[in-house]
Amino acid sequence: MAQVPVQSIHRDPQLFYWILFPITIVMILTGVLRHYATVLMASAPKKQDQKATREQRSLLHGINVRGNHHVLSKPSFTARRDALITAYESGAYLKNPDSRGQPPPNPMSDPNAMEGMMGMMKNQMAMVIPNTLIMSWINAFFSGYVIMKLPFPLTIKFKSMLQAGVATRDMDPRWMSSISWYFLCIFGLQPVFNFLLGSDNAASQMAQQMNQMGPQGGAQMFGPGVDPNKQFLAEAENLAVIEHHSVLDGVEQRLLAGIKV
Amino acid sequence: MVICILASPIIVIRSFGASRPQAQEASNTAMTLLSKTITAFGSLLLAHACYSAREHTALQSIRAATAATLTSSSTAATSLPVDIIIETIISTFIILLGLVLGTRPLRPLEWRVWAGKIEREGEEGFTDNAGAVDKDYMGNPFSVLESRPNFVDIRKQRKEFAEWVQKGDGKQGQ
Amino acid sequence: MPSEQELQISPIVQESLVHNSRTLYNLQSLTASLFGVSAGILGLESYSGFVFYVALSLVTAVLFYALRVAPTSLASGKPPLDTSRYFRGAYDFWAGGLMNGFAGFVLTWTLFYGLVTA
Amino acid sequence: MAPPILHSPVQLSPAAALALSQQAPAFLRSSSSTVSSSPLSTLLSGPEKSEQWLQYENLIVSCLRTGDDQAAHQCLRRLVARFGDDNERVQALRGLVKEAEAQGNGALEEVLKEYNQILDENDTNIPIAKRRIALLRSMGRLSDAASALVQLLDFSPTDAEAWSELSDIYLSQGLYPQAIYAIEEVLVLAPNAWNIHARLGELQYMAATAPGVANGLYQKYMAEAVKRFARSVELCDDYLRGYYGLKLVSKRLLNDGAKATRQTDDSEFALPGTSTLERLNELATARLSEIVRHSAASDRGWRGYSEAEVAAARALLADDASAIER
Repeated sequence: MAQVPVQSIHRDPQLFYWILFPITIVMILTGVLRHYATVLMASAPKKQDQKATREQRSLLHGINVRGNHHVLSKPSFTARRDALITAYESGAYLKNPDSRGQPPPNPMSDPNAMEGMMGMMKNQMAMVIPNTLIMSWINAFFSGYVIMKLPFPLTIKFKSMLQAGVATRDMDPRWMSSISWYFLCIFGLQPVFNFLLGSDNAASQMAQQMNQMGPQGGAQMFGPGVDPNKQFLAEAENLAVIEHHSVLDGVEQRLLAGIKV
Repeated sequence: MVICILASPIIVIRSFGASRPQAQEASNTAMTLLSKTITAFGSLLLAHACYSAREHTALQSIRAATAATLTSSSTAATSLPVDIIIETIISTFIILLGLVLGTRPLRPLEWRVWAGKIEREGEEGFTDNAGAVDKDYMGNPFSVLESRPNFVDIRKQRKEFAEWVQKGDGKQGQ
Repeated sequence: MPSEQELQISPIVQESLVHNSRTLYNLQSLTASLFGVSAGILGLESYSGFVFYVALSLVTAVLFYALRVAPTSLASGKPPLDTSRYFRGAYDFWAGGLMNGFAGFVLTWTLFYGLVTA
Repeated sequence: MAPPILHSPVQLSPAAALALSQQAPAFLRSSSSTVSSSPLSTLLSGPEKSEQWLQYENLIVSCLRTGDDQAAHQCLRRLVARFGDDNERVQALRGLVKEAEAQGNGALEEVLKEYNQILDENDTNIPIAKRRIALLRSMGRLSDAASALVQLLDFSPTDAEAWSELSDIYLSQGLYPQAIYAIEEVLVLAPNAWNIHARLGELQYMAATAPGVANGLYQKYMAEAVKRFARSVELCDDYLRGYYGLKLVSKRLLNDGAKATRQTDDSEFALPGTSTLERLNELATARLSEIVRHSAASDRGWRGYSEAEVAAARALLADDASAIER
């Protein structure tokens, strides 16, 4: 393509005061608002009765023993393993032992399952609503003109996105309308949010999710629609299959070799 | 012109965690006085460079407009006078130095080294460069397993303390 | 990467790893914005701007290594330019900053480019 | 005014506890008494710090310990104002205050009745359950405390603190195997806790040297004690308690090396050979003397050790030296 002549349009410096900074400030404030909104909306953990905690923690205990089996000596590990396997298979820790056979409650009807899903929905809402609001606000007030020139050239197909309101075909795509400044701010403001709100805040997560779109987490333990009895049996099996090696084997030789006197 | 003066403090404010009351404790860098002054000086220099660059391009575009020779504006970088370029680069390095000095001391990764540091140095090993002990330092995290605060036998401790005071008085008394 | 067995024998402290990577991340995003400002002031165009950013990010990593990592890491007998005492993986120590600071760099670069070179 | 410490003040020396509780009045005045006098002040006062409430809790424990009950009540009122009455930890703290001020057994029974009544309403209230066990123990009813603790651990087996308390109760009753079992449970929950490894080594050493223990059992306990101390030192450089235990155990094994070491079956740990024992003993002595030398001169970076530990190490080295002269 022929070297496009360098287009320089004289712009009124006032543009910055009334466009750039309001958008940036509004975005920073909505980020902070979103962070505190998600913090407030986070529902307190629900009180569980003793049986439910007993069931969960007994399984966690089994998983711990399997995970950290290397810390135990062989006799103590084998003693624990046999005790746990018999308890899991006999269903000693089940919340309601009589319901071993039936399939798990349907998550939709199960009341506490709804609680978990509502929580996730709230977070999604907190992400999406402010986003659309700002976009429509910008399109309503700040469209139809170009405010700044990008320091680096862009391909033509960005033009339709970045110069949405500006109906000129041959304009160099480097010229930016305010909506493109909004896109820049979504990703660029992450360091500012990390700075203002500490690094694991909701505002920056939204941006990270935007560019990652990772798959949702794997199967939840104890989540809705999971049959505890099956989990216990699976855990018993895992425990049985562990071949034990202790971290204590040869610890003296390692010590004498490692630490110089 | 007001703009660029206003714009550069954004950098200054963002690097000065402590000065803003609302700055989240988790992210503010506990800078010593030294790194703050270095960053402040660098920021001033940068603001000045930004101001003069701004003036220069404004002047140049006016002169270009009056002389009606639109072809003269080659790429902006080369036409910037060399003193502004040098000033910008120097101020960038000064702020860079200030920011790096402002980072909190790192903590060892290996368990052996980290545990040794806790046991050997206690609180001194975990101070930020301003000397204050880090907020999340709590000694050996597993010592709570031995001291068991939830099971504290307060009556025994009160008795021991009373005896210690008498013994203490007894000793000071002689 | 150390095998699962070695990790059991000499484990890694997660809390220090989080503390170190957060410190580095904050520094990298701050310095990236700083480089955006100076690139904008200098009015650098596309490729020279990116080269400027990459070069200075590397300088930051070297400076950070020299001031924060080297004194204690060399004292404890680690080879020079080795960051294993504080960070897992040399790649994301030296080049990791490029990616996570990039958005901040582009933002400040565009802002100051528009401000200064009109 | 340095803010009161954040980690639990329970194991503080009396002098430090006194100093901490004397800070209480100043700390109470400095932080706002009412939670939110005006909405504007809460808006401007910035996000509430979680450490502040932790400091209140620690202050209560130290003030009760030093007898400054009035300040303790004030802190408790603040906590109740902030977290309300039904918060489990606040209830436990109120029980603690009542326990501290109870005069004589009658009042203690009263407090115990109260705990039982709270537990009947809500049996998953772990802080209150723990307070009840601590009260039973301080009233000397060890067996009730042990059974209550076993029942608590049945429904919450992942509570390392409770396992550690159970081990301590068994130890005070002299039941070494159970105590060792309980500490191993703590290790399962915190596999890299170097002080727990040292604790397990100490328990095994006590079990082995208890009067009237069979020779086979003696070998088994001593073998694992050596390994536990070695592991605790491997997990933490210059760990004085680990080296102290290592030296104690290896010295004792060297002394009675004469007795034939019975060949244990392979699943158990075999006693290390005399050569490794000597090298371990020599290593422990060298490191201990280095630690003692550094902390005596309180060099920079060596001030973390407590005086009592350093004195004990010095004593062990001294009688080791005298043993060599004899």
